[in-house]
Amino acid sequence: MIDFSTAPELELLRDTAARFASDHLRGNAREHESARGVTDAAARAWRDTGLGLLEFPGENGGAGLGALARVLVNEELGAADPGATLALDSSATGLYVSAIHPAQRVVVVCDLESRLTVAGGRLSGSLPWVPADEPAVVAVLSREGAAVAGAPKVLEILRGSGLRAAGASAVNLDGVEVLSQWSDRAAAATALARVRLYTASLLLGVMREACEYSRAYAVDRVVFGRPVAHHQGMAFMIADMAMAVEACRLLLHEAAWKLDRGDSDAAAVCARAFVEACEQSMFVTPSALQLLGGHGFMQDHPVEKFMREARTLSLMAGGVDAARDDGGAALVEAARVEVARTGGS
Amino acid sequence: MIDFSTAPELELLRDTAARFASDHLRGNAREHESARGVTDAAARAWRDTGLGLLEFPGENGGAGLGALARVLVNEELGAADPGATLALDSSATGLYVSAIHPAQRVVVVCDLESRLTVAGGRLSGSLPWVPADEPAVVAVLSREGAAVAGAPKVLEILRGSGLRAAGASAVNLDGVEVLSQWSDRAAAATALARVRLYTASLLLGVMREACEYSRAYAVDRVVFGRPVAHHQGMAFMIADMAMAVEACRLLLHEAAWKLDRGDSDAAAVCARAFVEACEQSMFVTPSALQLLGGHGFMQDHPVEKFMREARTLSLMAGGVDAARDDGGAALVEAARVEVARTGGS
Amino acid sequence: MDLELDRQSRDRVTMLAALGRDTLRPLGLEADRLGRPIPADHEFFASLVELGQGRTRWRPGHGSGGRESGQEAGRTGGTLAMICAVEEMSYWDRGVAVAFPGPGMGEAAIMGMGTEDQKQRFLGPFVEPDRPRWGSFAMTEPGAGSDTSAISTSCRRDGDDWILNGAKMFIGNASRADWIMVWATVDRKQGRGGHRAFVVEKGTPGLGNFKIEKKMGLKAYESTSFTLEDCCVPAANLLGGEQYYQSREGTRGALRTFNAMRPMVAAMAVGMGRAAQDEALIFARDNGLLDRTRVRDRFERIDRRLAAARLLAWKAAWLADKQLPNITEASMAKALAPAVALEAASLGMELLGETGARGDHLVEKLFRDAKAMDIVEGTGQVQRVIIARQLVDLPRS
Amino acid sequence: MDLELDRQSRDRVTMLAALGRDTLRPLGLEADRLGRPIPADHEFFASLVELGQGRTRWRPGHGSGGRESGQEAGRTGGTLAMICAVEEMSYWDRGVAVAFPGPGMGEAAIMGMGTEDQKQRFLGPFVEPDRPRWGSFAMTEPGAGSDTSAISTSCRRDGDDWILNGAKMFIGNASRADWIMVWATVDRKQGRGGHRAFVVEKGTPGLGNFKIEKKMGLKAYESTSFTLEDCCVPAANLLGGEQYYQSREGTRGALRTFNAMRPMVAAMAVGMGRAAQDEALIFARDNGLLDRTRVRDRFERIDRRLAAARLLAWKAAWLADKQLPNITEASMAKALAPAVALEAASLGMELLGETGARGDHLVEKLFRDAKAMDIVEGTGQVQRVIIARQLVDLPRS
Repeated sequence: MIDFSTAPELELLRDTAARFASDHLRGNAREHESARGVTDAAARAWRDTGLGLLEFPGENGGAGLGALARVLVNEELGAADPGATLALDSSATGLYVSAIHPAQRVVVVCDLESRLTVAGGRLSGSLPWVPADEPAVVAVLSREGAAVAGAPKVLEILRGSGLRAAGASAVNLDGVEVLSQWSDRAAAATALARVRLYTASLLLGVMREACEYSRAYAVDRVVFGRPVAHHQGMAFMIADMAMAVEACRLLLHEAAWKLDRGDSDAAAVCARAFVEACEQSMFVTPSALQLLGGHGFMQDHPVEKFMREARTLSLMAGGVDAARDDGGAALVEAARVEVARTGGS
Repeated sequence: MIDFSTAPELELLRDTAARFASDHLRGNAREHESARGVTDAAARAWRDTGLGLLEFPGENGGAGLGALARVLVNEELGAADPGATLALDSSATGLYVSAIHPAQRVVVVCDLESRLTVAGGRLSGSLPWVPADEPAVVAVLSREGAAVAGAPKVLEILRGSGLRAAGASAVNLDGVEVLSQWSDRAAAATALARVRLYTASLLLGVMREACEYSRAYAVDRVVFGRPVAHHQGMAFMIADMAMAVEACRLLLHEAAWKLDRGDSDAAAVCARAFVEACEQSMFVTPSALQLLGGHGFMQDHPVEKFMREARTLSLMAGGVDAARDDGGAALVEAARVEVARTGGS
Repeated sequence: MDLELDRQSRDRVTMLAALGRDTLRPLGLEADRLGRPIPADHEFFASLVELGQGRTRWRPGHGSGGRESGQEAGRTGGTLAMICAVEEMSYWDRGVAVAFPGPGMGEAAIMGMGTEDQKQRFLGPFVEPDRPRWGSFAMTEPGAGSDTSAISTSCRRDGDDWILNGAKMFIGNASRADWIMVWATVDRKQGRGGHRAFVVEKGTPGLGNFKIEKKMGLKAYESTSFTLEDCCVPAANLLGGEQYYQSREGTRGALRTFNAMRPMVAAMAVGMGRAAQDEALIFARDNGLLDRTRVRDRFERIDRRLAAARLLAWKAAWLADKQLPNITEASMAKALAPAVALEAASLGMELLGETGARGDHLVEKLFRDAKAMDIVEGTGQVQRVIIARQLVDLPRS
Repeated sequence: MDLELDRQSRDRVTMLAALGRDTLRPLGLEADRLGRPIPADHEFFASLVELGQGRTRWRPGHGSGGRESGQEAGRTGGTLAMICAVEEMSYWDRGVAVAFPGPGMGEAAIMGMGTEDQKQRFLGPFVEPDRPRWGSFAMTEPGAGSDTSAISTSCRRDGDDWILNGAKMFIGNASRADWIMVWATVDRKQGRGGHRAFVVEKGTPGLGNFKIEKKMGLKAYESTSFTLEDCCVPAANLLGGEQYYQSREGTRGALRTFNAMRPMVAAMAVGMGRAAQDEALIFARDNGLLDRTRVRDRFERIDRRLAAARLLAWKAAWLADKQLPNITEASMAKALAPAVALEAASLGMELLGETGARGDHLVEKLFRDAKAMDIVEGTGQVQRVIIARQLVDLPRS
């Protein structure tokens, strides 16, 4: 029975996330950006919410909740500051690995083109960028499985393009010890789907905030004798932006719902949602900047940051083209067998 | 020295084409469409213009002119009726083959994926569609060269999607005698460039007419208290349509100019212009229909026809993807050698 | 959150899929080839009536206001079920689906605004129809499409009658209908406040000049223009009676139906887009094109956009069923789905190449059918205006 | 028809390419890394002056009106040459190009509107500059960007002086300039008719509160806000003198420059887009990505759109040089090129992947630089309004 309502316990979680985001992230976004990390107060408050343990099983102190819960929470956090979110909760990008202590700074790397190798219990290879200054743990997710390794060698601290509040560095993993490892293509596909979904939900948050901020500006700001938003050309753009956000949200919720049910097409649907979020974010955030005109280009407003965050987030989770491949492959494989030529759902 | 002006002799040709199009094609477009061909009067008037011989050398009674002349003429003809243009002058699609008598009904087939074969002086293979009811001659252009063959067997007379004034049939070429043949990859590439350019210039004409017709309608028609065109959202669409047409025109003129000069990148630039025309025509013509609202969907106005013509023209000349391949390959090959990292032109 | 259809809807979709495969699609292709609507006396319509189609949702004898509101809720409660059905029918052939006998879009207005007597007279024959019967809904005019406030068909009271004058255009099933719900105005300056709806019965003197219009696509049903020349309609046929309009409810009934209609039209577009996608996939498979990155990427895009459009339509319908405001969502669905349907058909054409140019492939027909969906029930531009009113309080121009 | 640059332009481009490779690009990257404008006393500027850069096109001693119009024509005759030069400079670094010493955008206004005395006083020092000197042009305000008619900086006559009050924002090179051409209004209600241009010299009391703004990109030059608080400017600094404005020519001078400026900004965007394309191509080549259809298709698209944007800019400039109306073409070029430049940079980022996320690659810088081009000299939306005025006589709102 089709139902778009959100369960009360999930509403509660979302409200908690929204409150935390307002109290500790949104107002400090520029500060966190230049500090390359979050304030201690924010980190403490985050731990107090318990949201980092959302998907950990009850016996590990978690809430045992699913992807939909995380998607709802991540939209709120992403709307306030996706970089700070990564700094607080790297596992928010989705790879649930029981070997990781939730307080450790983890970076999740989707290594879909086998740039890294594991041999003799040690990693080798390097990464041009990870969203942390000094990761304690690197979780490498490949098509075949996952390997969790210790702290890599930091080659260079980077400025980063977006997500600066997370920090940024280039790292070398040669000889870094693998702490735990598993091989399971199906599980790896699901883990990848989760990373895509969680990254996309941060993107959704950024898009939503970009829409809302620029909409409010366009309603206030008068140009050529009326509010920016009341010039129909601008109004259409605002409508298209809102449409893009709502379409992304629905695709993400559908994907999360399928993932939580364990549907066989869940991974493909997660890939699809990620592609949509990446594409639309490159329409929505530059449009938001455009609505602010010259002001949008200035750091006095957060809109230029939205555009950078969106561009960087959409490079993560193995990149949009790999997701396009996965979504397209599933579609085409199904067509090879049979085109259904029917029905509803 | 950069100069966008049109030489007086070319202006004259263009005016001749425009006059012919107004006198014999535009007003009869629906009649030609249902008759699957042009009136005898139109055919006679066309021969009188001599425009069909534009590129034939002087000694063959032609004007010895180049691609730019043809592009200018085709824009005018395409604006009035691209289907009728093909019926009048199949060689307008560009393959200059001296074996063909200008009065014969020729169809030019770009066989870029080798669906047809030549052996023992005879063709084999079939074509799902050619834009003629009973072609007298089939000129097959491949990557390697060209073969001109006699009348194919007509398997089926088709309604056609667009270009109905040209007629439409499915044909079988098995055993059809090859009348003349040449092999020369470079010459074949140039001939293909020419076909693309000429097809694109018909498309340009369609787009221009779609813009102009819908613009005039939108200025006249009042909705919600003012002309359609004075609602800013619509005005922006009209501006974008005009921009698309002007951009296409400039790319086409550049390509023709390069082809006439024999520049080494002329074929790639022709491919580029063709891709742009195909892409933009699928923005411009549906937008024109949209500007007319329900009226656009009705055959009382020519706009639904513009959309069909554009869709069909952009399937010709070997298709847009092959052109995309050729344009992209040229770009990438150049990059393999060296990225220039400089300069103007 | 749940995105699975209920059993009943799924069964209905399965039934419609069988009907669609066997009948709707072949009939739609035939009408397209012949370039004319399916005749009203085609046996297909008779067979539909035998199958129980073409009936009204109205049930006689539920006279009290309370029962009626309950029924009203029941009706809107069916928006989701309805859009699943229309998506499936449109998947097979949207033109044929529109040609289905039944009271049509006027039904909701009669149920919402009509007097008991009017319901009995105009919907009664559709309860257990003896033969295929059509009702028709006539708002659009040559000079008034999306801007319904601009209709100029006039009505003036003349004793026990009303005299109507004007012209209507793009009206579905008008020439074959038992009655046409004609929207007219007592005073153009009043905009929608001046609107009146009349049930004009077949054969009423002054109703005439029916002309079946020639369309780009969707040929299976008739879009018709007609005129009203001193057309004399009994006062009893003024929908809801005069007091209805004095209570300023005049247009709200109509607007309410539009709110359910937009997700419906979106769902139709989704169905058409899916059909284009599926037929293009079959072509690609049969021609060995599925391994090409470009081809795959295009299908991925179409599939993704269609999924988004469907979810938007579902959500708008779900909100309607919950009696929650759905203006924004309904317009978003309506703005997005037709654009995606056209893109699906257009990319399908590109894939088919010369096969598409033949003019006899379903994808080609869908290319001609799809554009209409961005126009009916308010153009994509009108939807954006509606959305912007919600988002930024865009003033009416 | 001819699309080949003349010899002189090609030589100039070659010279600028050398300068760009050796100096502009490294300096631009450095300024971006440091997050601050190149200091006014940087030796680069001095070296530019030694190379003959930073000069005015004005030549002293051409006093007669006739000679001047000729010179004016000569100046506009150089639009094409100019856009080729700015495209090349922007290819290497648009931010550094804007930081170049010279009289800047005010030069054209002084040449077009200024009195002989004003030309001598304000352009004279730029004829053979002894050191890097800047002029600055200040129209934009916190509350007036694309809508220049809305500027609220006020000016009122006070004896031999004018008193200016207001705030300016996003003003290039303002804090280092010898003078700033400040646009003010005698009466906001008069719109552009009330505008007056003043050459406000460095150190004028009341001119202050310079604040270098923090931008997303284009950090090599200073964008500055400042205020005018009872700033007292001699009447001799009112551009053109009072009679100029009484002849209702007030704003036409400024508008004329905008007509040449739009193709210039388009050319800058083309240069930036090409730089993004080339750097992405190099990355793709070095990382073995050139064989992928998707990668190739994206480059094909970028290349094609950039070619169209460049041709539009060229045509608009050519028309200007022919003294033919170029309003539509200039706006088309300006509307298209920045969107393409951003797309090129954004697709470049996608190709680079994590390398783009580092924040130290030129493509990433261009991604942050490019968006500004869709805002300066009238946003893309303003350009569409201008085009629509030409095409459908869109009324001013």
